[in-house]
Amino acid sequence: MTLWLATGCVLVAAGLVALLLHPSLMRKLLGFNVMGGGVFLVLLAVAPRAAGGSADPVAQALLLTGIVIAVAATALGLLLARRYRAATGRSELPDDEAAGTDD
Amino acid sequence: MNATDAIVATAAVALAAAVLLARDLRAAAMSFVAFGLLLALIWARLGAADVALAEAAIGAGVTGALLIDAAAQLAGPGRRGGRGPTALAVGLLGGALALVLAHGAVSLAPSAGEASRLVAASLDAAQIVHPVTAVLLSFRAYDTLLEVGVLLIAVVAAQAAPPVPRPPLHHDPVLARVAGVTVPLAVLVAVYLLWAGATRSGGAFQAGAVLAGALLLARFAALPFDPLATRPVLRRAMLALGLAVFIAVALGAGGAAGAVLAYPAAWTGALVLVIEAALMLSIAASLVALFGVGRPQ
Amino acid sequence: MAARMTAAYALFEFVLATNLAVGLVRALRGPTLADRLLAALLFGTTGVALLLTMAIAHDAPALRNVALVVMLLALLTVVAFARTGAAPKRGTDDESA
Amino acid sequence: MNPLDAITWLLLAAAGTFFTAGTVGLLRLPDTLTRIHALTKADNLGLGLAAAALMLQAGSWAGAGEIALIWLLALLASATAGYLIAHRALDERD
Repeated sequence: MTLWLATGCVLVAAGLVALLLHPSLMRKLLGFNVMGGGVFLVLLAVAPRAAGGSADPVAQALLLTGIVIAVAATALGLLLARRYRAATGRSELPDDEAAGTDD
Repeated sequence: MNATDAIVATAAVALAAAVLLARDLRAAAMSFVAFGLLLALIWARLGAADVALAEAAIGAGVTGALLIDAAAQLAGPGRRGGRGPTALAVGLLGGALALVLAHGAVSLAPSAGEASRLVAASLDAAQIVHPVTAVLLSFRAYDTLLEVGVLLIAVVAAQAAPPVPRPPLHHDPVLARVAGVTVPLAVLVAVYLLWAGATRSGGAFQAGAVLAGALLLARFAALPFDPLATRPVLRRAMLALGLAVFIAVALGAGGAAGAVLAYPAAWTGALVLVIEAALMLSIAASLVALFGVGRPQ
Repeated sequence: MAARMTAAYALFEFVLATNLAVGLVRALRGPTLADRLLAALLFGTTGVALLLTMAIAHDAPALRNVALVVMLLALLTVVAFARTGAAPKRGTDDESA
Repeated sequence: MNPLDAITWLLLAAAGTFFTAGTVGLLRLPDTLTRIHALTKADNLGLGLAAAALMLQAGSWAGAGEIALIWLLALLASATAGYLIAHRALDERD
């Protein structure tokens, strides 16, 4: 499990850094999704296994809802990014507010 | 830990890097499709078949298509972040964060599996065979109920913004024929997954995601039959159905069983199936609406 | 299940995973978008084979459904690529908006 | 070992070979149009052989049928992908 934990943590950090650094709205959303994947991975890695090797149902249910919410948030964010682009002609935030203004 | 796991994990990290560092937004979207696929493989290797199903349908499928679609419109003079001292600092902090997280996660006391045992012990009482379904629709049903609400809110917010006009899709005979075969099959698979959810891996979320994929495929292939686009009333009904049915059952059946969101024992199976069917339709409609492909003006 | 077979499955899984890792080079290098999508699809086929093998090796039939879903939705990404990527003229939205 | 397992061994070995060939093709072939072969030919054959091998072990007709269906879907998907990607590749070329 250590392998998966390490992988998950790396994904979380990488996604967060991208989310903070990239001025482009879509790149922020990509970072947000990678980060989410990492969080899910950590959650599932620490979740206990049944005898048959299947993961803890509570954790699985949590991830299922998480995945659906993540795609909803991403889709909403992309729609807003399109509106922003259609309105301003830009698909990136100005640098000064580049950090952390995600969906 | 075996070699296959190690390779898959490494590939996942490499693809994440490709997603985050790609010069071209569309290239990043492509890499994300592969990344989602690898996540699905990882979930499968971690024994989470239900999550793998959802990830395969959403992460690799719907989200991937969503990103590819958006990237084509958002692709601009790609000014990439990650320059200068600030970037360096944030990068270093990120690395530190990874280490801290890893340390915290590794030093976690191994879970005694209390939750799993509780679920296993309560399955009979809940009258649901598949544990994940039991958690989603019985033990933690209100979480699911609220999530469907969140999904609906996201759709309402998306619909509030006027649709961004997009070039019309031309008719491609090959594509139309292929979609003509695949879309019905996908719908069939969705229904099958919904049905399977009662006893094995599957359920409303996975089925809804697959159904959304089918509807989106029909849209991209410009199939003539697209009720969601041509009948706004039907679209709205499908969007609201899940939450409406869920609440109705929660109150109605709950009233009969003496507690909100409780099911009368004899009816559990049927009620859960009804809720899940409604959820499937709403989740599919929501994903399609959020996608915004060929949205009616 | 005979130990021999478990060995066969483990070996095959390893071969498939190695293929994934090597195919990564194309996914990362491109050069064209079509190449990247091609790589992603190759990941799809290999991943499906991996899932089918795991379904039997780890006796988890549900993984067959995962493979089925992967295959169904691989088509969606291809179509999305072909239909939307085809007109990446910058500012299409701005003119019509 | 019983003949069924032996056949599975052989089929899996062949499948692995073709998957490897597909990957090599994806890396070594000169341009996009030729690389499409790696997906539509080599990998599909590999998947077909693997599917055949696993159908022998599926243990149930339903399971075997599902594996067969998945392979047919793979053929359909990759054929379509080849067609669409080739079009795009030609567009990008000029």
